Amino acid sequence: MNHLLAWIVAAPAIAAAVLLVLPDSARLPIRLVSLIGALASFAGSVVVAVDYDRVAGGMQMAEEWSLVPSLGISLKLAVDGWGVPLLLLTGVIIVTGVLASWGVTKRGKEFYLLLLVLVSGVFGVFVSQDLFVFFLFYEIAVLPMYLLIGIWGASHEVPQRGPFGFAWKRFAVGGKEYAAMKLTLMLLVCSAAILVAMFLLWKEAGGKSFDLAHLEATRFSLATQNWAFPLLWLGFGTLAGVFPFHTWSPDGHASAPTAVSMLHAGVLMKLGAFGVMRVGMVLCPDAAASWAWLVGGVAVVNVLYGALCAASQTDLKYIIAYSSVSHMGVVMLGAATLTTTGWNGAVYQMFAHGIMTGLFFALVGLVYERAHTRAIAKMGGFGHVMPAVACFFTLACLSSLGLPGTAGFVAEFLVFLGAAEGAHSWWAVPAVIGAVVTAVYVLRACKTIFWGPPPTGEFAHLTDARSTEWVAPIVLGAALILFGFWPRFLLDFIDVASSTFLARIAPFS
Amino acid sequence: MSAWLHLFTLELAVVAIALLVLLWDAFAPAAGRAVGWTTALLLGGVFAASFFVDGRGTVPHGVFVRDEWVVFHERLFLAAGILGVLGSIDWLATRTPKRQAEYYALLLFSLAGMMLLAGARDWILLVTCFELMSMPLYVLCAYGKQDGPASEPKLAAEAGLKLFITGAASSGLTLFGLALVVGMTGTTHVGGIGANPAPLTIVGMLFVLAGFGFKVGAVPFHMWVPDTYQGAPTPFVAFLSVAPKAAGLATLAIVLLGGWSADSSVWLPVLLVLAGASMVVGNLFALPQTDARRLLGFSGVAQIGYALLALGAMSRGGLAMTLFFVATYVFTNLGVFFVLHAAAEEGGGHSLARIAGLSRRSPWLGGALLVFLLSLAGIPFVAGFWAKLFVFMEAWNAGLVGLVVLGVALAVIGLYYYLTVARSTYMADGDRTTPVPTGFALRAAILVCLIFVVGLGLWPRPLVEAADRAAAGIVSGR
Amino acid sequence: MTLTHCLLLASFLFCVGVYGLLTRRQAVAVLLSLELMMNAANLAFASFAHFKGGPGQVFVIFALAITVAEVAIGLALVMLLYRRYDDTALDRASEAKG
Amino acid sequence: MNALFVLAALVTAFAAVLVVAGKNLVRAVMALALALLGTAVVYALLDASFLAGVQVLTYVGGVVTLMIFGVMVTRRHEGANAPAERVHGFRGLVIAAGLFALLAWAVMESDLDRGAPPIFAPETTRSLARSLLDEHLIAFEVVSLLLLAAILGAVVLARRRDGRDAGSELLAAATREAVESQTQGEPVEAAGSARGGAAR
Repeated sequence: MNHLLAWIVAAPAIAAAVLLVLPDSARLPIRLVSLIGALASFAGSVVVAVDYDRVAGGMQMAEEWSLVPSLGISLKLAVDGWGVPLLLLTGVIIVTGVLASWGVTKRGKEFYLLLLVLVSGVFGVFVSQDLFVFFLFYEIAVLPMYLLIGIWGASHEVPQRGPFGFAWKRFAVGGKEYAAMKLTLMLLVCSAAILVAMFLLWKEAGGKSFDLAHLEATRFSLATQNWAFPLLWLGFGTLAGVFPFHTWSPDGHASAPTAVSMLHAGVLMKLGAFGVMRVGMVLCPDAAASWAWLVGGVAVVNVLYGALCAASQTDLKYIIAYSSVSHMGVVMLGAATLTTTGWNGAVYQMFAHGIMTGLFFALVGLVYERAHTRAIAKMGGFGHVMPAVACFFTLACLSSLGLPGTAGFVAEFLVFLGAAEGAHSWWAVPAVIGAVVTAVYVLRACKTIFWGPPPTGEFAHLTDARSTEWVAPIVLGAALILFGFWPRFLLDFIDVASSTFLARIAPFS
Repeated sequence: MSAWLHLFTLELAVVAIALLVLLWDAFAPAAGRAVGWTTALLLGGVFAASFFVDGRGTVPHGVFVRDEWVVFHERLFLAAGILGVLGSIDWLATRTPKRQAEYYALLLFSLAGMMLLAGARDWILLVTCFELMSMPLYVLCAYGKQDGPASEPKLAAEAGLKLFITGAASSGLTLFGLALVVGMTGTTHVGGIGANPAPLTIVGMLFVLAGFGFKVGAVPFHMWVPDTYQGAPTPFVAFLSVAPKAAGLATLAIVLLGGWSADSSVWLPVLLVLAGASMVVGNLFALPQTDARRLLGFSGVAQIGYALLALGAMSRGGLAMTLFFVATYVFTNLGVFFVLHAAAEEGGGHSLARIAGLSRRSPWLGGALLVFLLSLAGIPFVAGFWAKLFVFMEAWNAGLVGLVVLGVALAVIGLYYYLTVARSTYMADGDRTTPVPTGFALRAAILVCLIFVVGLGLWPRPLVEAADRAAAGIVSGR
Repeated sequence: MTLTHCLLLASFLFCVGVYGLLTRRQAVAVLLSLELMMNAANLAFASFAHFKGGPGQVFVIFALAITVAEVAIGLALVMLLYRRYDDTALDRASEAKG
Repeated sequence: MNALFVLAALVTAFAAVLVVAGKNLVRAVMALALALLGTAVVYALLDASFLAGVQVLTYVGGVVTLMIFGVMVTRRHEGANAPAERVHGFRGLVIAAGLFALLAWAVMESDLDRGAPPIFAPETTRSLARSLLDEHLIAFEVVSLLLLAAILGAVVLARRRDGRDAGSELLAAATREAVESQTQGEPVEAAGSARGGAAR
């Protein structure tokens, strides 16, 4: 099939364009069109996964259109071993996300429109082989968040306390508009940093082309690399929640509506890590090696600090959001090891965490819609009234703490192994401690909410999942177990790409 | 007839339309929208004709040159003029139904001045064209004087006087500076400055530049901008905020890169300081504004800073990207002001609260405003992104790394206040829920702007190439 | 009488005009200051034309025409403002914030 | 000739200072007229007799008259003794003085008076006319458009919505005031000067 990748990227955008002409009142058609767009992309991703030649590896299914010849910008799409699992992840998350937000009634048309545009951007990032187009798609993936959170988000309901409580109130910290503005500004400041780094590289590579292959073939001077890599690391890394620039993420995730949280924590944060690895580390191998101590050190802080923050939260969404910060730390740690095992683990963790966090946010959204609260203290014994939800939540928790048999285990195991193999083997120790802390807080949250005496009063009549709400838990839960027991399937893709990219770095590390 | 009259076909046509409109009104006063639509359509005809009239050449004594540079600017100004007329039709027809023809005639005179300005290579012609462009603007600024809600006519008269005083003062500066320059060089030809390091020439040229600086609204000559934007009638501000600035930048380019490039070590630092100061002041002062028009006034100051930055690159590419930047700015800013005008028309006032909930009331208007704001902020897939990008790249290539970094940082600050406007549009709830009433002409104008902004965002190549051809007329080589 | 003297006189006139422009707050007085500036420019043109030759005088003719047009518009605006405010002091004409 | 120049220059400079320093607007306009006349004398000394003539006719005859008209129209309440309000006096002085210092420095530095007099071809009234209608023909035409635009603009601004023009409005206002002051048994001028004095 020709132009398969282009169709995957375009399908959600086309669906969005169709939405544009539909009337606001046509609720069902709007949802169906969105679902069709999402399903088309997902189906395309599956076809890509099947067609991709895992033995040959490298870039496949390439296609190219020249966009701005004078600068050497062209729309060049191709998929590599890293791209395949991430395409699959995005496809799964958007399909389940659309179904999970089936009940959005407020300005439904605009909601789905922005959601689809965002997903188009995400697909685009994973298949772009031109740095500039990569950046463009990255921006599309980031920008609609502003409106999605600002309009459909929910404000923080747990009152601000502590010594700075008054200041937080003054600036409406925790409000959805605050969260939206903070997220957008932080991410766009970082985009500016990325842009600067891009031009540094472009200029030194001759100023003729943004083609990643062309840039990879250039061995940049150490000075350029040492400027470009930190810019790229912080630029992309902020989206991946790198400490201390992670602060947008809990606010943003907690404020966002269900599907947006799923997409954002599940897929968008991966864009950041993907960017650091695919652009930062691959294009600046020397700098990546010499900065690895910092990247890895910060990643360790991420893991521990995120876990501790999550442990101290009282708002269910904030717990999940901070756990994302912690888990993205694992991804960055894997990246910083600069070993094949570590990189495989990092990409696998991207996939596993995406699925898991998507499941988490879908379930939290489901609970919130019924109980209208996210404060853990108020909940208890929900397992009696919504057993299925409780089971799936427990499954997600188990994957989160890395129980063998879940996808989370494979990923974390590979990362820790990679860390032990790599230059700074002590990283593995605090990372494992972080995993233990994770176990503590997820299990505690799970126990408080779902297990214990049956709920009384207003919560006594909560119901289990219904109709479309079943899809997200079942699909995502199944994926967690499937890829926990059968990691080969994805690792085959990932490994071939990791080895290729690492071949650029290896001689220098 | 002389052999060079055909070079002025388009300008003569514009003047002819102006006179036609005036005569029509004098002999058969027509209320309603007929005059406006006729003007717009005739201007559209002139615009179309610009693609077929193939006059290139030089007038004897070299006072006027019609080349790609002029053609590019003629089309740009004509487009701005058509949109300016379209945007005013509904407003004029409801506010001053009996006094419409003068508005269009004055607008067209100003337009003719701009079109001639682009080709002027002689100080005398340059100055007279500049005045022909500016003079009607002072009047139009105060045009809404007797109508509208309570506070508006006062503001309009005040805006007109402020614009006039700054404009006249800058003319005085320019003229005095020119006296020194022309006296020292002995020629009125712009290219005659050459390398002339006498202090008096340099002081004179700095005076001239300061005079033009007033017109484009660069810091420190920007103080009239927010007041005038706030006070003058909005459909006119749309025109005022783009066309004269484009003309002023064109003049700066002719003078600096065309005439005085030999002594660039003198003016380049000045230009760069102005560019940096404009970016800083414009972006920072826009932050606390609560009136949408004042906010856009400061944003305009900031945008001029970016354009001057590209001019400071002193290369053909830099000049081309200045043109690209200005062209996208023309369509974007026209669009923003038209939407604001539509949103505020029914009740007057342009505070940000006025546009609260606009996207609920009129989704298309809200969406258009969002697109224009994103373009001003320089977000991918709308025209403004490429504009900012190209400007920064050319400046970077010219070694102005510090200013580029400053500009990028400020662009992010700019994003904040553009998003504030977007927030009012999308997230705040207004006190009204009915769709905003907009006339057909205004909607058409907004649509055209929208098409350009989005179209150029997706496919910038044609404009890049046209701008590059145009720039080749001023700066040769790469 | 040398060119230097003439130019110093013109510069002086110009700066006096600038001073008036910056400090006077009556619209008519500002117009008067503007006239002084224009006149200074014309004097400089004419001085150069006399001592060095060149196209100074023809420029003065155009400058005069421009000045006259500006005065006409300026006075019309002043009258308009006066009708609005019953006063021509610029400070009082300050509805605009900032 | 030198003595005449010095005299004319001194008168012009002094008159210019009066224009911006005086409190009385009418006197300021008169001072401007004097400054313009002094400039006309300098023009005559500079062999620019045509310019001198034009200066007297358009400037002193036209512009100054227009100015006085403007003063009268806008100042009818306070008569001739309008207080000249002033702001930022010191700042303005510093800027103007700085500007003058810059210009004077540049003039002195440029070493203008050396070398043969007319370096470039001198202008006569004949050559002036020729260049006006030959080299600068386009600018000449543009100026005609400019004046048309200025007239049109002035009319647009001065006209009221109900069709009355500024003149009739002025007349009506003056009549009203005259009637008012007469009913109070007090001449117009006295009232004006009294109010002006109070404002001072």
